[in-house]
Amino acid sequence: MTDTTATTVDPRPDHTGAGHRGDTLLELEDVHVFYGNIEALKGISLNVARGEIVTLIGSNGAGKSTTLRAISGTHRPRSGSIRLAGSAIHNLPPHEIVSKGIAHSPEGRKVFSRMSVFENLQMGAFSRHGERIDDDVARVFDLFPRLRERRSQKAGTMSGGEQQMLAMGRALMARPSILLLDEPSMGLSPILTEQIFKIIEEINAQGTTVLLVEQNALMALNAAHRGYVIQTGRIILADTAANLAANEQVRQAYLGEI
Amino acid sequence: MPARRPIRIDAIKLILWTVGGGLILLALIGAVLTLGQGRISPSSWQNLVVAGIALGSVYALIALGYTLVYGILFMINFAHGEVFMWGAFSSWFMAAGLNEVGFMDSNPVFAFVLVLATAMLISMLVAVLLERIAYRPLRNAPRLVPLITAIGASLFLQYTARGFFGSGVRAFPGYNLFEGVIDLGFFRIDIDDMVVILAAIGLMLALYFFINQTRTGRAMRAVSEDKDVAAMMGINVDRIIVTTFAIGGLLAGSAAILYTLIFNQVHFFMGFLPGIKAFTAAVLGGIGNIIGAAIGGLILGILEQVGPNLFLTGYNIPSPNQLQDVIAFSVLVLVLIFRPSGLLGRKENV
Amino acid sequence: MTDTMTDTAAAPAAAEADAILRADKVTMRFGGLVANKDVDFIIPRGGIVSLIGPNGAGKTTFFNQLTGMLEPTSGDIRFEDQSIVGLTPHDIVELGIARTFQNIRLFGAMTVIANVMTGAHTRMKASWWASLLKLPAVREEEAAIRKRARELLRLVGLPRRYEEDWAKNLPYGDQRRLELARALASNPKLLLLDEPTAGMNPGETAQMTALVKRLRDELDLTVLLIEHDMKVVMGISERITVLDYGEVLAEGSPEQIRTNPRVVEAYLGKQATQQ
Amino acid sequence: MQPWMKRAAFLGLLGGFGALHVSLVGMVGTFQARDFISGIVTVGSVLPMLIAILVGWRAGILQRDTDVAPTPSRALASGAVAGAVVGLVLALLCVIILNVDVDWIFVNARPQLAEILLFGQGIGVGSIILIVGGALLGAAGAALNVVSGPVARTVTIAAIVTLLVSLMEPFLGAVFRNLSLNVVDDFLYDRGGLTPIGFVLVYALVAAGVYAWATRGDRARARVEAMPPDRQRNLKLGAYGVIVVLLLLLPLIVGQRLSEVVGTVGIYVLLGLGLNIVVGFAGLLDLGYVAFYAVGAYVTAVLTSPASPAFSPELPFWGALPFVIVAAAMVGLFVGAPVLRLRGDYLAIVTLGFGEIAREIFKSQWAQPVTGGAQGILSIPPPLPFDRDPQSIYYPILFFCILAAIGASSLAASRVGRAWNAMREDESVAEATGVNTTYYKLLAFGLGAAFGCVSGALFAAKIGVIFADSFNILVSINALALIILGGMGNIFGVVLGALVLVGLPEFLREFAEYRLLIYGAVLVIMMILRPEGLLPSRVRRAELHEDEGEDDAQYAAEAGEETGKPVVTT
Repeated sequence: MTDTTATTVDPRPDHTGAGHRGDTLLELEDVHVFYGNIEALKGISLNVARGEIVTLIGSNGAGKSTTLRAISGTHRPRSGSIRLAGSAIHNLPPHEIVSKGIAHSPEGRKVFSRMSVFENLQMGAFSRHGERIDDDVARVFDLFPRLRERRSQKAGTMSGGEQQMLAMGRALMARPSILLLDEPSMGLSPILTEQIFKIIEEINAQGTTVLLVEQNALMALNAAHRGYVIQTGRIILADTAANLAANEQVRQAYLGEI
Repeated sequence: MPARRPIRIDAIKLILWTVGGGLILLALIGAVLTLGQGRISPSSWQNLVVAGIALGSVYALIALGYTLVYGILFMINFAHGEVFMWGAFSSWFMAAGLNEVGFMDSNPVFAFVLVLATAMLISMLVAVLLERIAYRPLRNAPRLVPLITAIGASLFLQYTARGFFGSGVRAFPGYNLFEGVIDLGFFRIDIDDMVVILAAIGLMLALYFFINQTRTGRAMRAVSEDKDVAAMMGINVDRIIVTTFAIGGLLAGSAAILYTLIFNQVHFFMGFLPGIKAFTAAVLGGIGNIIGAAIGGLILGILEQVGPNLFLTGYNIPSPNQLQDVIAFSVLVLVLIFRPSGLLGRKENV
Repeated sequence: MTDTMTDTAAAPAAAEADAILRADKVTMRFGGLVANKDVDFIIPRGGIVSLIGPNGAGKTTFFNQLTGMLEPTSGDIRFEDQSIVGLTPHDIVELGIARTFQNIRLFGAMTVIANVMTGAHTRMKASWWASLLKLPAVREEEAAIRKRARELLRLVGLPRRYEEDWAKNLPYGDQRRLELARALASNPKLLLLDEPTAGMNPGETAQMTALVKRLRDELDLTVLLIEHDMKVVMGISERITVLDYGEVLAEGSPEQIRTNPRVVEAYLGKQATQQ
Repeated sequence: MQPWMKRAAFLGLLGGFGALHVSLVGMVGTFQARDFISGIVTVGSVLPMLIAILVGWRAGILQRDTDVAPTPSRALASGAVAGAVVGLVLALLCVIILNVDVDWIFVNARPQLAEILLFGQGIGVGSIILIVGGALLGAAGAALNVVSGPVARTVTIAAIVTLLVSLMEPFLGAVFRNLSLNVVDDFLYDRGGLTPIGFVLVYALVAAGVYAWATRGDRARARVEAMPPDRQRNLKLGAYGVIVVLLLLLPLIVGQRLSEVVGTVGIYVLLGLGLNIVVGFAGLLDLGYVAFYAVGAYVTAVLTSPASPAFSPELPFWGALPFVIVAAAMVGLFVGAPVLRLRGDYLAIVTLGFGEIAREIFKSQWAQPVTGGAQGILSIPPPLPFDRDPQSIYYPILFFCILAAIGASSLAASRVGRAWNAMREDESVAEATGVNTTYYKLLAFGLGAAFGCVSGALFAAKIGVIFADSFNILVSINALALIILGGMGNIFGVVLGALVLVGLPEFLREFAEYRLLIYGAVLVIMMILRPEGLLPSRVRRAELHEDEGEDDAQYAAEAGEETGKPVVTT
């Protein structure tokens, strides 16, 4: 395996002033991921600065979810490097990556349906051995008051929107420095989607960096500081969210304006 | 306007219910006939029931191994019966060795603990190796692949034992510790049967506590729901799976010792039938459900001991005990016809 | 419930006259959970009708009752004036209802052409013993079905070179097309599409929408679709039914739905109406 | 220590455990009786040698798990280390055996074993031979990675074939003698193995053939493919013709005693073809297939044997056959109906239960008036009105095998086969595309049962005596193992599987004791390395190489090369 430890700077023009909040927190460099013989990511490089919301948009099959899975270690990249706050994490198993401060809220919510809301939140804090978690539970309940009402309900019996809230709350329980959100609006009504995005911005305002994958490019670009456009496993555009939303080609391809 | 719709009859269902209902009816008539003949004395019935409970406790402990693994990997660990057999075999050597040096007589309690520990340890080791070598590479394979692997592993373990230890039956040196009978006048029970039953209950309670009250237990439940997401929560999925196999092995090892308390012998083929029956017990109780496995084991044990005499004697069938496995397997088929998810199983597409 | 009645009453009487499918007070319970409650639903012959609503509103449950995968707890579903409640899925395919799946479910390890030919299963007659003996009639039928399968592949726009590839190796968009071809192979009168544009970009979505319209016209189909993408729904449907918490919230033309205050409040949100 | 050496030592240790296993399980001792090359190497000592070579080969593949540059010398050294460790482990075993009394635990751990392992030398010299020899063999194994691909392939295949030729001495020797080619027999074989000259000759011939095919095979294949279609078909028909003629003459070629074995193989081919319909085509894992086999055998026995207690007058074999088939259909439905709604693994266990129920009932005292109970049924007449002659029973078996093979292959390519495949892929989608899955499951069980019953009938008629205990679960496992080894869903695979798993052990009596051990290992190794079998059908290969689970299949779809046209161009 080739070990690329060189500290080359991403050549793409993504440090475009306005969006850049702080030092680089997460950095992907030339990441290649394969499913069997199919190359799903063909050299993805991107970075996320502390305090940002960065979104990854693209059509289905472009490799958005795969990128998140590579970061959280649930699908190991074949080559390339992923660094969190400067230290390489691409060779770590997923459970160690979580304890380094990356929480992944997966596509399709995937709450533990046979466990109660509270137990789900407990699982979210699994990586924090034996610490007290009451404060964090209270914080999640403040963000999602609906969950407080349903504290001991089995997660599987809740509606799609509530499950999405639980999935996000569960990820927050790990006290992540960066939160990976995969399609939080999937299957939700337009009205609930708006609510979820408000909460994402609130989470970010409270100090959590967010890497957001979305089909709903319009909402995502509204919420994010910066964005990357990914297509067939490659990043083809990187810019501030505002610039992307104004980009003619992006408007045609992902915002559905013809 | 209330909607009306034609009633449709599913021919297959009809046949199944007729056959199933017919079998149950036959069993009931047989029972009535048997009891009417009164050839079997009440105390024999009582002995049969106690023996059934003891045997059932052993089945229950093995069944827990199936249920735990199934709950997490959704695979039937067909080789679990062999895990049990290896525990029994290894403990025979420990017991024989201790017996040879006279330790068995001089310090029977400690000897028993040593023998038990050997069985549990070896069974655990076999279970863990099985997972590591045969099953882990197939974690994501289509469903039938691990089952076929398990069948292969089962044969391999069986015939390895045969090659290593020979094909003969070895009689287990008895423990003087558990000889004797408790007689309450109206109720008599052999001490070894009682040890079997109490030990099984204790182990099951410990397991129940472990699954529901400990951090590792909670992680096991999370892994059983979704391995990927469990990993995202920071759970080391591989370690949890190995732990599950290890616990299953420990229980199978202890079951092996309890089994030898009842039958006093070891043999390379001894894992096959108890394994299948314990699996039946797990299905009967609802696979994936721990209390279900316990209840299923008890029911099966009692049915096996009492069933042939109760259902078949009335029809004057010669040597009804030859058919005890037929009864056990018929129960499996009946359960799957009428209640595919078992007695306590969660509704699942079986 | 009374509110919905008024909405339904607004539906044009003409549609009632020639309905290919009619659901009458369909209710589905899973234990204590009510997935569908008294759903009344009509699909006019030759129309394109959409069913929308948030996840968990009971759309897929309703769909599964139309295709026989679930049997309603109460109520009746009539297809061309014949009750299909209690029929097995394959009976229903034989009557002329075919479907696709939300998360593409092809026979992955079968070839593309075999997938389509399997779709034509109910339109073939060869019995097992005739197949065993490879009677001439069986060979003729095979050849005819193969030819028809090729036509269907062309119709949905799959290139000929895919024919002998494994279905699972096709690109995502083409898998959706293949699923459509497989459904069409049973010569359906009513085609049920479960989120046919899920996971497609706007360009592909537009192609798919056009294809559905074209198929409807060329093959005399009636189409029912479940969709999330409001653009698709509004663009393609002649009638829309909104489900929420298992009940019909509203029913009407796209324009009526867009402006229905209850739908806006519960589902669309204000932003959507402003667009 | 360098990391690659650690890794080599670890692999050597694993190999050492393998070598310990074959020694303690008794294979080394048993196979000592057979020569591989007469007077030089016995089969028993070849086993640990093979392990050393294998481990050396694996250790020689450096780049797969380490960052070390794969230089030839390093690969060889790595192989040598691994091989030496294997030798070391065996040497330790010998030390223990010779000094401690362990044969009350491991029955084979006797001084004789140490003597074999140490090549008859003392512990000192023997240990050195073991370790140095292990290192040499390991290095030889590693060398396979160093030389070019075709050469490595030639060397390996020639070695395997030569070993097989040697092992098949009882078969090939008998053939030569039967054809009055005693000269060849004497030249090639001696004391149950190859003569040294024979060894060199066979090895050289096979190696030359393999090398020629490796270097020029593509051209030959291209030439066939370039032919016009009708000539290709003629060629194919010609090949089939030669096979059929060979099959017809087989009993005459192999002689009386071996025809018996060929017949057994044929019965298992039939059994495999039937089980292949149920498992390979329809995807229903049936572990109680022996029940059909037993029913076929018992119906035949009861109807035809004068010794059967229940039924007289006796029918001839062919008169009983229709009843066998009717019974088959009924039993197929009886087993099929309850398991219709069961998912794969539950189905497996329930069918296994059925198999056991059948055996226990046939054996019980209760059924004795019909089945003879534990005494079984004797004097079942042969199908053809001659003596019970293995050469004549061969022909009915061949007849049914060919019939079954043709039937199965035409079903596979029809509407019925597609429906089965679809059902195996995704039952509920198959139902939603119009396949009556209930019907097709029952059909699979019914046809599978018919094949199994006919096979059982032939079995009964072939050996003339049946006992309930011959119908145990191992028959089901046998049949399953052979279709898995051959390649599920493939008809030639079934034949190959039967030849290897049923035929080989028959020629190799020493194997008999270890047959099931080897089956177990074969099943596990096949499932891990090559789940589609030796000769896979196209469909099965695709299906079993879904190495990512369902979830990932979806993500894999994401990775589809040309997902959509480029929507944005940079």
